[in-house]
Amino acid sequence: MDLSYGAAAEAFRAEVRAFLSLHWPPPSDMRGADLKAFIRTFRALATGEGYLYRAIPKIYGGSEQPVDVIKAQVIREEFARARAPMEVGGNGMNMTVPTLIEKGTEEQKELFIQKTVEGDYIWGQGYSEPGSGSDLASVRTKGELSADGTKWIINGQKIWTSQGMQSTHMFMLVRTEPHAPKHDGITYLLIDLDQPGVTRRPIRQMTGEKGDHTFCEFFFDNAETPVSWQVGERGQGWTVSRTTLKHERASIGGADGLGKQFAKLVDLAKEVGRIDDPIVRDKLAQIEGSVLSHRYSSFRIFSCAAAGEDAGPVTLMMKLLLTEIGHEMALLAQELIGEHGFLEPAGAGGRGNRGRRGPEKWLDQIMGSLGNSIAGGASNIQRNIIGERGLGLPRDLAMGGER
Amino acid sequence: MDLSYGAAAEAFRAEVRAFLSLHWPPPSDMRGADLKAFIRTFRALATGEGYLYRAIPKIYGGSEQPVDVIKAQVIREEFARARAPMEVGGNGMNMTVPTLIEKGTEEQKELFIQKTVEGDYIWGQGYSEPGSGSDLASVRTKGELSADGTKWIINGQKIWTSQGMQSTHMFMLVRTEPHAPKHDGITYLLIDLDQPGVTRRPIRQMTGEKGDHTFCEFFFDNAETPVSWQVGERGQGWTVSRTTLKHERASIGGADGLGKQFAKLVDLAKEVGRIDDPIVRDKLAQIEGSVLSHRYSSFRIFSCAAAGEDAGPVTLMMKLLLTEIGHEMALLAQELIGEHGFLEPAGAGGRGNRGRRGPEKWLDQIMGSLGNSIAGGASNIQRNIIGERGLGLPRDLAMGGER
Amino acid sequence: MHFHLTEEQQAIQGAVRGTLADIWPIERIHAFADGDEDFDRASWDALMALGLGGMLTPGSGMGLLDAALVCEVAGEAAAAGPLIGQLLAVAAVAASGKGDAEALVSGTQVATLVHGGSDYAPSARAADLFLIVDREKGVRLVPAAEATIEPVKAADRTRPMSKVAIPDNAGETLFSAADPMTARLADAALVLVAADALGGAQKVTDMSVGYAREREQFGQPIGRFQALKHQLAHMALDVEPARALVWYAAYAWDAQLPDAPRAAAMAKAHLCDVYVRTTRAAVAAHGGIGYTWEYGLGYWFRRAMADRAWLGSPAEHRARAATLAGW
Amino acid sequence: MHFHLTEEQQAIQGAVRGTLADIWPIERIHAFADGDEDFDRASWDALMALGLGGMLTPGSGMGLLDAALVCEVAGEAAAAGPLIGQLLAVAAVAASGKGDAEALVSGTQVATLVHGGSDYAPSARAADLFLIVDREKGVRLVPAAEATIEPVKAADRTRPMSKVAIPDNAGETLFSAADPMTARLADAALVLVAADALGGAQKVTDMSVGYAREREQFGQPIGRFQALKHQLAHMALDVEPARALVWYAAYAWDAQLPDAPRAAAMAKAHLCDVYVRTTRAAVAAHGGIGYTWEYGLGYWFRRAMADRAWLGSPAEHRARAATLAGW
Repeated sequence: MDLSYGAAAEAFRAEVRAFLSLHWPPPSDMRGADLKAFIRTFRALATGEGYLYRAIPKIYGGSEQPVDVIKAQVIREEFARARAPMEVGGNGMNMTVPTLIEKGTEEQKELFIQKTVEGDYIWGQGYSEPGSGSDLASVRTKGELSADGTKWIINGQKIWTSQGMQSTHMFMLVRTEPHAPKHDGITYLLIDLDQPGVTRRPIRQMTGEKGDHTFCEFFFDNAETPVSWQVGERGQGWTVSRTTLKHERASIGGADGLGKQFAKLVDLAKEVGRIDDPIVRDKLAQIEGSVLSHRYSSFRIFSCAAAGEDAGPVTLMMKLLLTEIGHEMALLAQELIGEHGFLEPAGAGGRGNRGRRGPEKWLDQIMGSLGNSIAGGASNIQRNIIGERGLGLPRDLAMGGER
Repeated sequence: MDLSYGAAAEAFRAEVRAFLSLHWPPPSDMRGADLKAFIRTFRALATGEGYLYRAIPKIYGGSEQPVDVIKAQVIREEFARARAPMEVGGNGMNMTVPTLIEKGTEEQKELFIQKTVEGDYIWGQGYSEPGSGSDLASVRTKGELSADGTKWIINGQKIWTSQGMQSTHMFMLVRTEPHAPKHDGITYLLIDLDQPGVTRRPIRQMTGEKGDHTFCEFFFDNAETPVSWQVGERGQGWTVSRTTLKHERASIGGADGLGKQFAKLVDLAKEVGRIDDPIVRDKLAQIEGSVLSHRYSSFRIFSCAAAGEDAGPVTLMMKLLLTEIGHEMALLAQELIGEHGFLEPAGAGGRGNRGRRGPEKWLDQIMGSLGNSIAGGASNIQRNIIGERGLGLPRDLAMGGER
Repeated sequence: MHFHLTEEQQAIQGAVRGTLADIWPIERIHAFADGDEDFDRASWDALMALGLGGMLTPGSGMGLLDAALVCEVAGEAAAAGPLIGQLLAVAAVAASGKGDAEALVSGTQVATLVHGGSDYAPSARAADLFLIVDREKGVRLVPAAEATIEPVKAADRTRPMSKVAIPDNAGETLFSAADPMTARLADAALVLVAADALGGAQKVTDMSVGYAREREQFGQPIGRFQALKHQLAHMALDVEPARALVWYAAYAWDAQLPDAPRAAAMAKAHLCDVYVRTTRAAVAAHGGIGYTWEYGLGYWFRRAMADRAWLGSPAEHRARAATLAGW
Repeated sequence: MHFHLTEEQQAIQGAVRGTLADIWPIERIHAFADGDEDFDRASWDALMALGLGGMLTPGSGMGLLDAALVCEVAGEAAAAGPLIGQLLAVAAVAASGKGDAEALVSGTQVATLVHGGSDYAPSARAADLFLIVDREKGVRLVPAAEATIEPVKAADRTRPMSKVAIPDNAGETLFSAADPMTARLADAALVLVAADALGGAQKVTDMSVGYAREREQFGQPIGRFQALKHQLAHMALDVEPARALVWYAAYAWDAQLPDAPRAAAMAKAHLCDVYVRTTRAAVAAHGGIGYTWEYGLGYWFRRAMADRAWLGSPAEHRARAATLAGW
């Protein structure tokens, strides 16, 4: 075992650093449109060097690099150290672009990929509907062809769209063949959200969050999109929606975030004067056993990915493990904050700078640890995946229709 | 609320005490057959007073008393205090007799009830089969009519029969209509175990127990029983087997046993010098929260029974709660015994006097806490019962056929 | 032997439940939660009109058990107002003979509880009186004028806390630290908070079960799926047997049994843990909708956190219970 | 960057696994468990013939990670014999230059580990040498003749312990308490026990999964039922990510990283808890058959209890880890 990345990676790291020292940061007094332009130029330069958009073909604005998880990791580390902007994130990069690369028409690729890569188009995900929960194939939002056959007319409702208030476009599943079997009657559409038939509403969460960055509900009332914006065959939307980004996905970033949060929990125990309490020490060390298991397993997954090997079922477990650790940390945090828990932390549930906050800031984590387990697929679905895909147990009868 | 039993009960208690002081204990030098005869006489006298076999009609040797859970409790308490023998226990009293009273023929009642009440007949339960687990209706042991139609010929295997080595008779489920729907092809039979076609074998458990009082496997190889020993209709055995004893079932005895065991756990913490450890104290108090919940809930159930009211879903929860507390106690005991856990306690898993044993004796509880959850219906079945009967959730699809 | 609720007790619970259903539906909670008040006069008056204020006066024929049953329903409804403080203030005033019992019984004077050593009290801005119950320093009744109140944004929106500073010698001493009544009042407070927690835990369990019975996925009510069914069974297993723990603690207090202080500590510790576990499980059982503000589960979630922290954490009371047991 | 097993390491595990499958099947375990011996010569010789004894000698090209991988497979198979003691004795003898390294490497001399402060050692009756590793007193190598051994009925039937009394000055000092090698050997022991626990936990998880896939109830493989499926998923979730914790602790020891002592403590504490939880869950997942002696799960259940108690409990090592972290 060897946790160093090796000489080649270190040479590459020097290159990246040299690039960054030349092109980042912007002048300290730069603001507004100038700063935006600077960042856009910086990203273009970094892409030119092969540091960003490595999975995206060059013709659509990517750098089209061979898979190299070590290089990718070095890039992440160095950009993070320099606080330089990485790729534009969000659903567009994670979902729309890979789907279009694999299943889109030439027209669609040209229309959308570069604009997404450059951050001009921001995509909302239109999968969940009120009442659908984990049963994503239970789509009820209707798509009907216009009389002239050139447009899809969309009616219905979508929910839990992250970045919904910012989104310019949506990729969505709509039911176009009401009489076909559940999974066969769905079509995958792209739609421009800036039209009269679309209404959006932020969802206020129990954390108190109701800001620009929260989840949204979307209402479609005879909204329209051209038939040419349909991805894949009509009725094959369920299969299209299963396309995911596999390129250089391995990263040891997730675990670092967990480690930092755990360190803050230790700090909290010190801050409230409980660090010498044997019960607190024992509980902290118990949690740390799981935190380190997660951390070292991310090393393992990363190492396998770098070697082109399959790390096995452990990859299916990382998300649920993270969720469970979050619960344990929440319960201990609650014990530690004591009566500070009476206070609503400033800007509860929101993002960005919320000023100085005391131990009550853990309220965000205490509630957020529940949100995690809901947002990315309920924990019971994760357990099914581990049991079925990881351990080879037979599928649930009631969910037999899912693929 | 009032935890005293009231004046009438105390008057009754005085009666019971007076009876006991007259008739119990036997002379201290009495042994063997004499002692056996003394106990038989004592039980007959106590039955004559209405203290024992209160649910059994007089014609079959019972005392046929009206339901009175307070009286029943006073009797239990006073007999326990005097260390006087109560009713003959076991499957015969708990299952055979109630079933016969409700569903048996006159001939069957006359043949079996009194003999069971007096302890001459000891009954094994013949429900479980290898591989049946919680699916008790998956009976494969075959019953076929003899050519002359007077006898059932039985072939197959039964397992997990408690007191199997002592049993004289068995009540059993056999499949008599192989082509009928699962629950409809079963017949309920009584059988004399003292015959060449029956072989029994004790099951050694992971506790190490392999003695006279353990569970047994039974093998039936053309074993026979008269058709007149069939209880209920042919093919209706599943329904017959659902008959259970409801009479004066409420008791606060179970909770007392748990309380005693918890007190021993506290003693263990003292014995090994860990009682001042804050982690141990916290864990003990956590467990005690559940122990007391169980104890006071048994008061509640008892109180409702005495008043003829339904205590509701809590009655369905007591067994699983007990199992879960057992697990928690096992885990703490394991922490406390430390290296004593290297030792096998004398007579591990067995019963009766095993001489002086150190902290390693907790090994019995540590393993036994698992046995509990298996023996009386797996914990998952208990969870189904709480969910379905207690909370009104819909039945599991796969178990839809069960009643 | 009687260890379950009488018809009268069930009737009282029914009356309180009915009143709160009318006056304190989820729409009212939403409005209150987004407002700036820490007290709701209409719901308070409606509760007081039921004659609940005087439950802990000697002549009422009722006792801590009855008070706990009412606090349980208040917890179920996530009712606003300093009910626990009011009930205890009446008990303290009636037992000491000082103060204006009548105004408190009727609810025209509002009293809130300040736990000794704590800087917080619910409905502090609306309170006329502060009842300080401090095991170390005794019981004092302090007029609002002598207290300094700093409003804060409270996490628990149904029973908002404020920061309170009260000089050591403010108001009037009702009981010295050595007076047994001081410890009894402190114990009673624990039982009443445990009852609030019980009511809340039962409520979110019922919400979860109801949702699982109605909501369909994969063509089935989700409550048919074994994993969720067992999660719900465990919530019920956590809550329902613990009910008797609250009953016993209240009964032991009323009957002045020797284990009453310990029973109060156990009930507070156990039920507050149950409440937190159960509200977390309820959110998980609901999925996305349970995480929305609009659905309302968050009110109980936040109240569970407040109940847990108020009057000392479970670990603190378990440590006390261990000492009281002589371990 | 390399943080997964090499082909060579997988091959070594495969060879040990194959050997133990041949020589140590469940029938042999049954016979050994019911016998009176605390050592099985045939399986010991077979393991030693693979050349495992010398893994911790400086020139072997292997290290604690490789030793841990072997101990993992031994734990999986519930192998008899004092493998951990032998490996550490070789390391101690090789590093100190005292004692007969060759006889230990070949396995003709058998060494067992005595944890400082403990009265027990596995295979003590068969041992030629006792390696005492005591953080307070240093490392000693004691010939069997100087030890008093009291056979006891051992709970763990696969690796039976005896009571051992050894005079303070018996044998030869290999390292003083102050010598860094003393702490390193104590840490290595923790990692190897953690590896044994990892192997056992994986084994009982595999047994449970295998059973759930084959066994039918209600006309379905029981592994289709969501409740059991999720229980099995949780067993796997407990075991599989913890594997990397053992790897890291062994790697940190080999690379002499500053956090090696702490990583060893964390691995011992965490894996022994996992092992106990997992064996309990395995019995529950099997139902009745898992509770029979014949099925054999009990061997791992009992070994889990022994691993947990040996060298100090999880709570003890968590307390050490907290201190080592400077909390």
